[in-house]
Amino acid sequence: MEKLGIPSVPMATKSFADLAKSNASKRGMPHIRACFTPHPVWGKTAEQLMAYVEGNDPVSGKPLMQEIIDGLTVPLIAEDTKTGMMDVNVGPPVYGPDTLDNLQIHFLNNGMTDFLPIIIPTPEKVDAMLKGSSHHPDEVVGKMAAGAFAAWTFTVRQVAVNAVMAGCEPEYFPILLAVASSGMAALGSSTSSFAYSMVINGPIRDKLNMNYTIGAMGPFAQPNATIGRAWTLIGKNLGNGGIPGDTYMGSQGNNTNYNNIVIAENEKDSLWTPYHVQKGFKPEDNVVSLFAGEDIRQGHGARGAGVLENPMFDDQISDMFRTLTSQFDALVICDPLTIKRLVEQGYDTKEKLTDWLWKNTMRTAKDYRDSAFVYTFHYPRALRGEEPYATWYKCPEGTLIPYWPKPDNIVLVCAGGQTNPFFQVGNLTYRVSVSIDKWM
Amino acid sequence: MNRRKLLSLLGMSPVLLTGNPAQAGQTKHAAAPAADPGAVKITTVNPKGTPPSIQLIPMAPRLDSLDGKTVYLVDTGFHGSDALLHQVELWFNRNMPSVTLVFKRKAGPYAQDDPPLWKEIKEKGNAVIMATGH
Amino acid sequence: MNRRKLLSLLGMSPALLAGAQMEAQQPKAAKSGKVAAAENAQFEALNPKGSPPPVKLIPMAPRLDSVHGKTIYLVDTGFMSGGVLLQQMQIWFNKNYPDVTVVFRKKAGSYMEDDPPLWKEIKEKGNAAIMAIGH
Amino acid sequence: MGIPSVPLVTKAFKDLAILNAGKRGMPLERICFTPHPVWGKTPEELRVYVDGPDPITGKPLMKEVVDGLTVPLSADEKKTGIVSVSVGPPTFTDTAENLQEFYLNNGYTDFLPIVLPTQEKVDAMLKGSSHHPDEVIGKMAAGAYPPWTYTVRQVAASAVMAGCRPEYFPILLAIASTGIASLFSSTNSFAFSMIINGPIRDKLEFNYGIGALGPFAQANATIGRAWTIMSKNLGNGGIPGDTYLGSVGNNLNYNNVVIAENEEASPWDPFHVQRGFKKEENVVSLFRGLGVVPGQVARGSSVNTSPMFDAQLSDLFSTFTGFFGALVIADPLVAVRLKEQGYDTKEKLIDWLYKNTTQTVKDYKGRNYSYLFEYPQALQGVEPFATWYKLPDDAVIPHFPRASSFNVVVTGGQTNAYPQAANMSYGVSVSIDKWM
Repeated sequence: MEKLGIPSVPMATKSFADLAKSNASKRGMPHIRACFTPHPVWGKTAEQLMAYVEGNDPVSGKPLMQEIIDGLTVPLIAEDTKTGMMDVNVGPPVYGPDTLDNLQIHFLNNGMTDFLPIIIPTPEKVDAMLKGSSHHPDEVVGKMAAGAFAAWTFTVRQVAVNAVMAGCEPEYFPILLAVASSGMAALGSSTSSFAYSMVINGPIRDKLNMNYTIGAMGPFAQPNATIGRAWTLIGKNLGNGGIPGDTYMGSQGNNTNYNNIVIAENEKDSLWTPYHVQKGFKPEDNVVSLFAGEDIRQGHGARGAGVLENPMFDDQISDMFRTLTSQFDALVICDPLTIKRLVEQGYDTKEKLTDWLWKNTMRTAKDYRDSAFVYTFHYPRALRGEEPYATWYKCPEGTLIPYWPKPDNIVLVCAGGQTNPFFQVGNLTYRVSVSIDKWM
Repeated sequence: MNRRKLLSLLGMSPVLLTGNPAQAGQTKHAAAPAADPGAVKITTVNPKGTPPSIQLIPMAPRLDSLDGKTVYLVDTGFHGSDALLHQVELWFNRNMPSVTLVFKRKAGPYAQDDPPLWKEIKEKGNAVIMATGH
Repeated sequence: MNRRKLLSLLGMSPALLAGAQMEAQQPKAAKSGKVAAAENAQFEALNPKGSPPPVKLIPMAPRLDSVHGKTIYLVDTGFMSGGVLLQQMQIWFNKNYPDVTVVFRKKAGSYMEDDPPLWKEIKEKGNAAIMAIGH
Repeated sequence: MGIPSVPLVTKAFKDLAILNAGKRGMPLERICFTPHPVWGKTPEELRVYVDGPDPITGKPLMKEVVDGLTVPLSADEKKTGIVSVSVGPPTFTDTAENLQEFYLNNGYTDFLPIVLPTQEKVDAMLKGSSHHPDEVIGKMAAGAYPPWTYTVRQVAASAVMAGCRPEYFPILLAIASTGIASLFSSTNSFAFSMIINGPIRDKLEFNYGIGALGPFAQANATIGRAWTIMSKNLGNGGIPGDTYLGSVGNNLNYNNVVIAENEEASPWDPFHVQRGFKKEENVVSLFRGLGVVPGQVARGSSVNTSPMFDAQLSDLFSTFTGFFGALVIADPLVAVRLKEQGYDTKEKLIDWLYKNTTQTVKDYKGRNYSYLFEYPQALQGVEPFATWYKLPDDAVIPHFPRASSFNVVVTGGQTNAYPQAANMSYGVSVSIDKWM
């Protein structure tokens, strides 16, 4: 708007004060005249909102409307009309020399960590990490942003620094390069607090001693623990994500962001095709596949869960889908025992089960339209005639429709130690599979 | 946070923010590094708690043979252990018909003890086979 | 793992397990070297940050002398209830600045999407804009 | 008991069976193994197991069983007495790098980097509390094992390792004093959570605003992690195949869902006040269960001007197991909206949720937990299970047994109006002030 020569005043609620200012700066208008109303606006009556309008800006303490009119009419000063390019400073290339304790505090206090202790990335440690890949340290790996922000670029060396900090060994490095090359940050800026997950396939799982048996998704092995954590550090330091109030707006946060749900598939004990092979890779390829969405939950609450004689895991998984939003897909993690039982039931391929689940998990069109994000993201596509959303918005409220457009929206992966036939369900969407071998 | 602090967090040049030291600056400057400081040895404490001592339990004397004895088959309640013990029972019937078998499901959830059952076995039984795990 | 190894993990005394190694021993045999406060040793550490793109400064548009007699667009970006707030603002303008023409517009598409036709309309017909974001 | 016995265990539990026999004082117990799993197999398949070999020793299974009951005992098998268990020397000396590796490889950590617990750092941590370093403060076990004991000093070592500051120390002592481990031995993969209340939240700069449950503040990140490290080191928990058997694992065990209540923005009484503490007291409350789900997945969770959070929460609970409780984690915006709807106390909301979240008796009985844990109670006449098991299959009953199955806490940064909810039960609240 200002670019068009029209004076404008953005107005936001108080909660977004920091965000509005820093966003304006990133877009090149550090002195934009933003005004703020009390928070929230949502759910308030007309009378309450009139009181906001006639009251003060809670940030500046001045009358709101006076501020708006001043914002449109008070002449600009020299700084406001500045033009040109401005470089953003991220500090010197090396910190120190200093003691390890002081460096630990420095990294923590400057938002470069997840607030847990790190391995200090000394030049020696970073060099050792770089030996984990044949790629040149100065090669640009990719670009990353945590949302609708200008993306930052980064090199192999910068990924290595973060890998050291997370506690990774040099042999893990190609996985981190593969993850970073996707440009996907593990901390998205949305006000919804999203979860992230990665599925790792191929012989590298055993080479690195990844845990895919008992406690597969818990804190029981170094590669599972540190590779997942490194994704969050990469999101913060290379993608400028995870700054609360600026590039992270998740109101409540998500507890899975500490590790980002690292899943090494238990290919050995699974009776089904490994995930990367489904995606067109060879069994001997090493691949990391990334997911994003809401959460992961256990199947214990499903109808008929864990029944004694003949558990019907197909019904149970379908039942768990009742509390998923259609905006994100389903990632189902099955213990090998669960898979054995499903194969006995006749689901000898993943495709047979996803096909059944897709056909047999239905909801009314009304429930679909009333679920989170659907109005924001699917409705505009429905208006453009995109299927199946167009049909799902046209049909009567009581019509039963599937949760997702295709059976492919349901992903099955095997992990677990066969101590009990359990499964977990993530409301998570597949984004991309990246070859790890290319980064070796 | 005020605008200056927010902008400096972004790493914006002090040209725009006269007088405000950039936040992402150096740590306190210190002297040059000592020779190979990483090789210096330090001492750390063991974080482990104190485990209880273990009272060794001598195993019960074994029987000379099972012929004519009473063997209790105890089901601890995990999925499928009853079916397994039933097969064990059939095996004895086929191979050692002189053995008397008594099948018992342990009372209560699997973590709970069942003293009446232990008392009964002590009085009437000669040996026990317990099935756990699923 | 065999029984010896498992029991030694328990920390059971070697009396019972002659020959089994204790796991929780010292780390790699500490050679004589100096046991000193390595706390004070000095290290360098690399900056983990990526490279942000430079920011192109955008000069703000010249301000109006006053809002009297002008056309002001109120733009709703589509977040929860932003429209209701702007309607209240429209009422406020009618009451306090009756000579201001207030035009209410909801930005098309989802909140992430741009709406060039609207910007074009404001450029042609408007003098100033107020945009509501956040819920 | 004096009666010779042989345990039959499936192959998957081999390590566990041997270790447990050792812990119970019979390190050489004659255990026989069958293939895994037994569960879900036909009688014919099980007969093959019985007629076949022990998959560990390769010897015929039933010969092993009979030998186990009849072959005379060796001298070692007859041994009696007390064996003390070693956890290694009190200190370790090496370079910082080697020690980091040593702690990791010996299972002292959660496999993430630690702050090395040097004497100086442990001493500094100990200054965070007035309690004597040698005071024994509790006992902990990760399941049905003999519990380990520990002192204030031993808690301090784990606190340093997790990256905690000395000011956090009283919270860790309070948690350790409960004896509750955050890694539990069950084959289910349980999750744990803690709620922090009182002025200490601000003193320690806990984050209860934007990103409250995520990695955005040192207190939230390190105190949660310290619980897991304490469980490993002080309670001997978290050894896969031994004291940890969760088949699939739980991603929440890294941080254990630390929730500092946003008391200031909440329209309701803080959680510790509900539990009888004064507002100015500092309290930590512990929870255990299965996991956390976001409100975005509930029916009717679309953005609109009059959201019905009571109904959304109730819908969210429909895929919870009633064996654990329901912990509502409300953003302040959600709480304020609920208050406007008439829920001016947490208790009123709980009452509505308890009455309106229902299931059929058939669905209730069809759940494994009901059969395993609640059916035996029903047989003993414990209510409501006794009544529930007598009702016809199509009768509608509450999804959770009691109103006290529900708890409500408020946290978040008010950037959007969604709750989260945990399928977790309240355990205990402990004063932090007592450990200052």
